[in-house]
Amino acid sequence: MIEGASGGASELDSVASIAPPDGDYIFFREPVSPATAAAEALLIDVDGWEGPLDLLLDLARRQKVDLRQISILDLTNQYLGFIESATSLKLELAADYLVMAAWLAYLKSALLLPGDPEVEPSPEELALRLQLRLQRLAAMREAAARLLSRDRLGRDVFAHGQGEGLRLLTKTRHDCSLFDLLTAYGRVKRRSEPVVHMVKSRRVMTLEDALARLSYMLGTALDWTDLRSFLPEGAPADLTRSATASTFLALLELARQGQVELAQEEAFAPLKVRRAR
Amino acid sequence: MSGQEPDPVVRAVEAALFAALEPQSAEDLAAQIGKDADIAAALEALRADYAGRGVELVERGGRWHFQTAPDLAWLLRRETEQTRKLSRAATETLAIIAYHEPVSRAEIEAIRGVQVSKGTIDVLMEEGWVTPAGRREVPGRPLIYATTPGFLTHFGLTSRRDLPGIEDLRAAGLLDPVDLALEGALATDQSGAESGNDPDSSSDESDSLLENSDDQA
Amino acid sequence: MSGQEPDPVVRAVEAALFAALEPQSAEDLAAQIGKDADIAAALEALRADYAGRGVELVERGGRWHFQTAPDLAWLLRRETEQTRKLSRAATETLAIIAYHEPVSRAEIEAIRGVQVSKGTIDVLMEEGWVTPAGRREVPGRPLIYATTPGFLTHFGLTSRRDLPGIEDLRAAGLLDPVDLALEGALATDQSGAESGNDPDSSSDESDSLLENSDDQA
Repeated sequence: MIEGASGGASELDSVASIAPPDGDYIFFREPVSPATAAAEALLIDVDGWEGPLDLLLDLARRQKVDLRQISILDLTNQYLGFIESATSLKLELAADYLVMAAWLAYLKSALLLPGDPEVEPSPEELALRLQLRLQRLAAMREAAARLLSRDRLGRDVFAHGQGEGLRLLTKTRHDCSLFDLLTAYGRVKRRSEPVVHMVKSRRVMTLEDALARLSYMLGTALDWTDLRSFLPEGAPADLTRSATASTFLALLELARQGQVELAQEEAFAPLKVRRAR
Repeated sequence: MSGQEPDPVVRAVEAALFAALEPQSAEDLAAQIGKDADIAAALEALRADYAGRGVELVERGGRWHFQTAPDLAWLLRRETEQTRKLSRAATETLAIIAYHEPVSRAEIEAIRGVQVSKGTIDVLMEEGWVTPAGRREVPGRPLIYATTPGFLTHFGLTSRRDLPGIEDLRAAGLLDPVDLALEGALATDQSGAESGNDPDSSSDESDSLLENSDDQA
Repeated sequence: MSGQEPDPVVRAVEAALFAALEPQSAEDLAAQIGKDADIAAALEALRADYAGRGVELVERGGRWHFQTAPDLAWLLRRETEQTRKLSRAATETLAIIAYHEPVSRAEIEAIRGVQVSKGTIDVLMEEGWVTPAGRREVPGRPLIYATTPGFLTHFGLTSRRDLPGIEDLRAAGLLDPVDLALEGALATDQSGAESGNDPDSSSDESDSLLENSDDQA
């Protein structure tokens, strides 16, 4: 591990002194001066990386090969070497760097040991996944650089400085027909007109009529008789309602006078009546 | 623009004037573009180039700037018209003003039975159908409103007397309460009873509305 | 400019675009100038007219504006009005949104390998380059982001197809998610995968990974 670390460091040393490729300047760390010890320089610049993937990509770039041809084992060695030297300098590393280190150490051992076909996913697949992620990050980095170097409005090209501005004023015309107007007036009148309620005269049976009628009819009803059989037969509905109310009141009056007896088996059951004995 | 390759100084002056936040003097331009450049010649060339186009290069007190050709000023403040149906509140308000004018807002509200917003009357005034017609000499001296000749023109009326009277409205079914219509159809004696009770039937045509509504109120 | 009398619609479009504070679409111009005008033809005529001059007419995402010629940037660059320097996180996030749009924050984070702070996307929205574009219909319904017409205007892109290298990236599968690319790579390398698993070749240039990736390439 120590050897791997120093090997990685020496390679870093040689690469760190070269200038970054054109256009990538703002994305990658400033080149480290050759006089500075590489490992130390890396540690000093640890804030310059945005997480382990970023550091891995930077290390991968130092292999100076196409990312598709990167040696994941070499990359793993470099990364572990960096972590090792950071630890030896007693620098605190963020947890995600250590997690990546543990994962890479596992990947490295898996790649070096004879493959177990039962293990899923295979180490090759894990390595390939890492490689694909690095490629994607690198592609977006490069795209960002190319995007930012375009002729940008307000920096390289300029819009009219004294535009007067366009004003599109929309004027609303309202439409209303005579019919709309009259309908509206009709609506208002309907709303404001006092409403007259007309109550039509209805045929009723007065309490007096009911008393007279009941007194007469009770003479024939010696046994329990349903109240309804005292109502006039074939009368219209409104007269029947009135007659029912009047007859009921008349019965109560007669019961009060002790002339009749009332019985009802349960609530809403037919009201029965018979002459008092 | 012209087919030939534009002069570099002309291009530079054109771009500088275009991007500038305020009009530039020849000295400003020389400081920006170069002391040796023939700024005056470039300005003249540009002025000639742009003459007659939608944009012109103009000099005001020794300072130069591009501006829209004066005859196209209408473009910068363009009005378009859109037609919208008059709202129910506005239509009712207009109808009340037409039948009862002159009326104050409080009176309109009393008739409508609903509040009338200032905006509603504003819309009617904007359309030129309604106008303030003095103040009512009562406490608070409220503004009163009346219809305009424009109102008559829009609705094809010769005078306010052309407005149908309340009997016409009733005959047209416009006064039939919608929710009672069914009941009216079922009760055969309904119409007879009503006509007998109708206090309006005896009053005269066009002004009857006003008087009747006053009576009822 | 040419000697002959300019076309009225061309003049109007020229004036409207000069005066406008924002890039205008053909529809905007038609609303301003008139529905019947041949705006498209006028725009093309103007583009040709101004080609090579100090000011050019450009189209960005269907909206048109005049701007200074790019080669005159040295002349016009203003020290006082520096465009805000974007952080690396913001720059990369913008690129990812532009090349992958629409994308959720989680998808951006998957590519960058680090968390994307709320502030990073806020900066891009504040510049008017990025806007929320609905939600992804997956569990959690994350917000997704896309670029705006203002993005195209600022970076001088006629459309998103103009994004530098986007066709190459798409062809290389670099805009596909890792899982999808992995599936494809494993499918094609099914046979060679076993033989590549040689521990001795690991330090070698031609290790297993290398061979696999060569096969894909």
